[in-house]
Amino acid sequence: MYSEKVMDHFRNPRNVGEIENADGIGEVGNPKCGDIMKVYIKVNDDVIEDIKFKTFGCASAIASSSMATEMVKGKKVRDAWELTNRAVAEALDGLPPVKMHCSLLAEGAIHSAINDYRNRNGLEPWEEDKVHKAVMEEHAH
Amino acid sequence: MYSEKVMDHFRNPRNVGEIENADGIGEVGNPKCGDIMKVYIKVNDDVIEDIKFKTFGCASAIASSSMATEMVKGKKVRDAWELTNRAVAEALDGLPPVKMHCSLLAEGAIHSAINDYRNRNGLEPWEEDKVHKAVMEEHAH
Amino acid sequence: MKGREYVMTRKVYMDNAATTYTSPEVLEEMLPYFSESFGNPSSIYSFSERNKKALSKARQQVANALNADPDEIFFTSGGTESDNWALKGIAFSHNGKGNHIITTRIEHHAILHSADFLEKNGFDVTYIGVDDKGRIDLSELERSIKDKTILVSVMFANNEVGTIQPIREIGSLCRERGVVFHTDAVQAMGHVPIDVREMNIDLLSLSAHKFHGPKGVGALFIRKGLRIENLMHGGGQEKGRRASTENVPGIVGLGKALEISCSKLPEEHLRLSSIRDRLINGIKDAVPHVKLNGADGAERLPNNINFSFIGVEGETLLFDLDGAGISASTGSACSSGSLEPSHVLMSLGMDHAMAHGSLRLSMGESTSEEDVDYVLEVLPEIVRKRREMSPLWEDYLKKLEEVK
Amino acid sequence: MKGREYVMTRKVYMDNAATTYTSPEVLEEMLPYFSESFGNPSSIYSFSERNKKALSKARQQVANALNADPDEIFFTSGGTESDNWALKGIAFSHNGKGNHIITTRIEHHAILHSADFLEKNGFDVTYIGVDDKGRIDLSELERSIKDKTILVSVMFANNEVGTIQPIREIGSLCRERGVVFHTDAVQAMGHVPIDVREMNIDLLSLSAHKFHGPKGVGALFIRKGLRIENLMHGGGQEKGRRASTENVPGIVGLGKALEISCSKLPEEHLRLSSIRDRLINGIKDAVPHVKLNGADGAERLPNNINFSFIGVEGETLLFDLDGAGISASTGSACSSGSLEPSHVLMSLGMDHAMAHGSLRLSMGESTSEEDVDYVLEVLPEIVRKRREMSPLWEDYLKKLEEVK
Ligand SMILES: Cc1ncc(COP(=O)(O)O)c(C=O)c1O
Ligand SMILES: Cc1ncc(COP(=O)(O)O)c(C=O)c1O
Repeated sequence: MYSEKVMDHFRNPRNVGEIENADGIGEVGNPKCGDIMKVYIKVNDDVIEDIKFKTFGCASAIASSSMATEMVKGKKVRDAWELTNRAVAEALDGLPPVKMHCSLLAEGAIHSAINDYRNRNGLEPWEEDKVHKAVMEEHAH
Repeated sequence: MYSEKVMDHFRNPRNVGEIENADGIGEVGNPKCGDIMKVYIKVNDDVIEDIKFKTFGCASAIASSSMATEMVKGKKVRDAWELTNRAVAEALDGLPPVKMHCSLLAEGAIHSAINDYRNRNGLEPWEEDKVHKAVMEEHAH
Repeated sequence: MKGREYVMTRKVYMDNAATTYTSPEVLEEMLPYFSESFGNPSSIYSFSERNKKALSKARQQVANALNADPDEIFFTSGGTESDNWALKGIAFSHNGKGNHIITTRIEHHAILHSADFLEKNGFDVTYIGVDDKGRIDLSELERSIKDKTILVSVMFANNEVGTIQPIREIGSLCRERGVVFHTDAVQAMGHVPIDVREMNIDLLSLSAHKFHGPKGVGALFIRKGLRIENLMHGGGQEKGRRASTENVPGIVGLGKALEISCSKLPEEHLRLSSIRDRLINGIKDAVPHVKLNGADGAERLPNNINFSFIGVEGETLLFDLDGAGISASTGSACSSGSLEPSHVLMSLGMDHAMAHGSLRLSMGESTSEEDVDYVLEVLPEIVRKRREMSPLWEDYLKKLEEVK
Repeated sequence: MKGREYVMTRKVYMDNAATTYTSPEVLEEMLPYFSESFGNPSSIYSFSERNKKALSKARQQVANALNADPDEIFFTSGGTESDNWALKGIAFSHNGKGNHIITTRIEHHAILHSADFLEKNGFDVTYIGVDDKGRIDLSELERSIKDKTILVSVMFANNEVGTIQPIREIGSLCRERGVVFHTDAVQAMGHVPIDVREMNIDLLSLSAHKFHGPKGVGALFIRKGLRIENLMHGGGQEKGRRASTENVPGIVGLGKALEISCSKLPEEHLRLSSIRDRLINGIKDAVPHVKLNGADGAERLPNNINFSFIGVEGETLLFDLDGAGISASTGSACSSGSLEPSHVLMSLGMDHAMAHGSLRLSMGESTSEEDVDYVLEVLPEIVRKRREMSPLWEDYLKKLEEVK
């Protein structure tokens, strides 16, 4: 059902936890669809210096959170924003079609944390593209 | 499916054949229902001295013909008339429900031969009872 | 009667069209899935991994046999379920478009009685007739297609007389007219080459126990994109189209058996056709006044023989043959014990007496030349003896005399 | 995560409600009917004699288990087919009397999706609710029966939470009101005593693979004299009520497995109930903030456990348990992989998060005390670790703090 990579990130998730005094916090999903993702970021010099997450959800939701946080850690904020769910799924060697929304959730949680950070710093939040928006509305917290 | 007795009378049918110059000949059934029975009798002193049959039909039709002819051979004509299909079926240790009509056919063929004999001798033919009549009409030749 | 002297001297199974043994090789393949790898293939734990793979493999094996895609193969409980699903599934999903269904008079009861059910529930069914060899008339089929026609169902090969229909032609006709085409290939599968793409087949039924797979498992091929209502409603198995916990050993057996049959098909087709023709000619030579029912040569299943013996009733023959160790059948097995003569033989234009006097001998991979010799040794004598005591035969001979 | 350290140390199968292994004793009984005694039981030749006897014996075994008559037992391809047959068969044969059917919200999808199909085709369905333990309200059922009601279908025991319904009471109510009563006993059969006479059951579904018989075979009990339309139309098998060549090995296996289960029932009921309660109490003791779903004691199947673990999602638990060699399930197996939480748990009044966090452990004849020990060793740690990374758990703890 799942790739080795998914199972690895599910069994040994990277970046689990919270960041005290985070610069941005994002949370997406809701209990109804069975997935909730919370992401904390520490930003320094426009770079995501640290990132942590907590996730309630299925194996692919946890693996996607783990992989997505790994992929944006150390990246510039804008580059982190550009991370697509497709890239996350690919890095995990694929996800079953019914589980693709998990990777979108991970993308969404990171976006949400980034916009929280931008808000706190008096910056205009960035806009989600349409596809993403539609899915996120469905999973609105 | 069939009793040993049925299979014995089917495999080794008694009284098969024709009687030349028979005193009575009866035939019942039709090809549509898949059973035809023809009975020849030789009557002497109001006794059925000899009886032969030919049957086209399933195993139980052949066994019923064989058993019924055995049972009336040597009997008075009136006693032969009284032979019921039930008695034939019982003598065969039973017949499957869907095959009960075969024993009725045997009874009918004998009746038909007896009435032919009575006709030839200027006697009033005997009347069939109602049940028998109904079945025979269905299988009318 | 002399029938008895043959008792138990030899066992010859000539009823492969009714059912076949599960070949030991196939059973071997099935065994691990009963008590060891028994997990529910819909589960996510690793214990079910092997079962999931086994299902995929079987699906691929069936797809290969039909030139289909594995996604187009759905496992069922047998030919009957596949037939019921095809008819009712199309009826209840296409009733927006129309309510007219076309089939033939010589279909298996799984089709005919499903059609009866649909007729009782608002559908209209046209039954195409056949000629004296059992072949449908393509132009009658063509004329029968109306705007409201949603389905044409014509069997690939007949189970009683073995006649093979012009499936490719029917397929193109249906494609042209935009009508869904189903074929009941229960008898044909494993005996003649089938290609659902080339033949434009939309739905195809098959049953494992007809080609040395286990009983109680079959499949329905459903062309990709075709809308069809479920027959078995329930869980999400078979991509949500056929509910019920998968019969893993059965499905594994079906796949394996079909793979083996198809690999042997060309040589078995030759071998069986030649055995068949030897037996046909042998019977014709040894028994006067017989009629071969069905078509000849390539238009006939290589393993089917069906004769009518004037003056002799079918069940009688079966019992006498059984006494001699030969298993055969008359008409379709399921109608044995009924008073009705075979609807197939009647549709071929046969009279009642002849229809009641039919015998089907169906061969298979285990049928040998010696089996044929044995049937030829036993059968003529049985027919002779039974004719001797038949009033119909007597009448027939008299009529022959009169003609002379 | 530490889950990995348990990998392969032990294999514990706790998904007997999904499917069970075919017991070797049962398989042994089936084997002769694949390749040796393979004849069509509807044939008249002596070669099929043994098969006919085998079918009769199996029918008698099932009849014995239910206190029914062998004439009232009809073999099918599984629980799903039996359920589909009961619902659709009564619907399409009693539509002269009425079009109203009553069932419950917590039925298996085989019932619910058959009911959907009937709703699309002119029938009216009422779904009775259940309380927080999964028990239906008899007075709600009583109030729902109308003049047009033709069928009440209430499952004997639920597949997810194990709640046993008051079948005897439902039976008398239906009898009083002249409504046909069907029960899906797929989960109950072999685990609790069933008597169709005493309980006034008109139709009952069962499936062999739930009590150590083979997959792909089941049965429907149909009370003598009850009119019901066929689901599988075709040949004359099963006294003309269920067409298709009989799955002889499967049916033999079903009969044998049921006979064995019933003979062991009293002692296994005691043994499993005690194991179940030890495991339930063990989990409650070792894991804080859990909720047992379903009823207690005699109102619960002896082999079913269903817990919700606040803050932990079900699939996560399954994978972690799988990593430790334990096979379990969450909700019904067929809905795994879907986004929908179990309709059963939602009907019990549970919120979404809790419904998503359920775990079913279902035991069977092979479950030992050591298996329970092992689960108790592994599960609490898994829950602890997953809660540590759950935002829902974090919220839950915060709310607990606030309350204090
Ligand atoms: C209550 C209930 N009904 C019906 C079924 C369907 O049985 P099967 O999968 O054998 O068709 C199941 C099991 O899956 C069940 O638990
Ligand atoms: C042409 C045809 N269709 C359908 C069937 C039904 O198959 P099954 O008995 O496996 O359900 C059969 C065989 O009995 C058949 O010969």
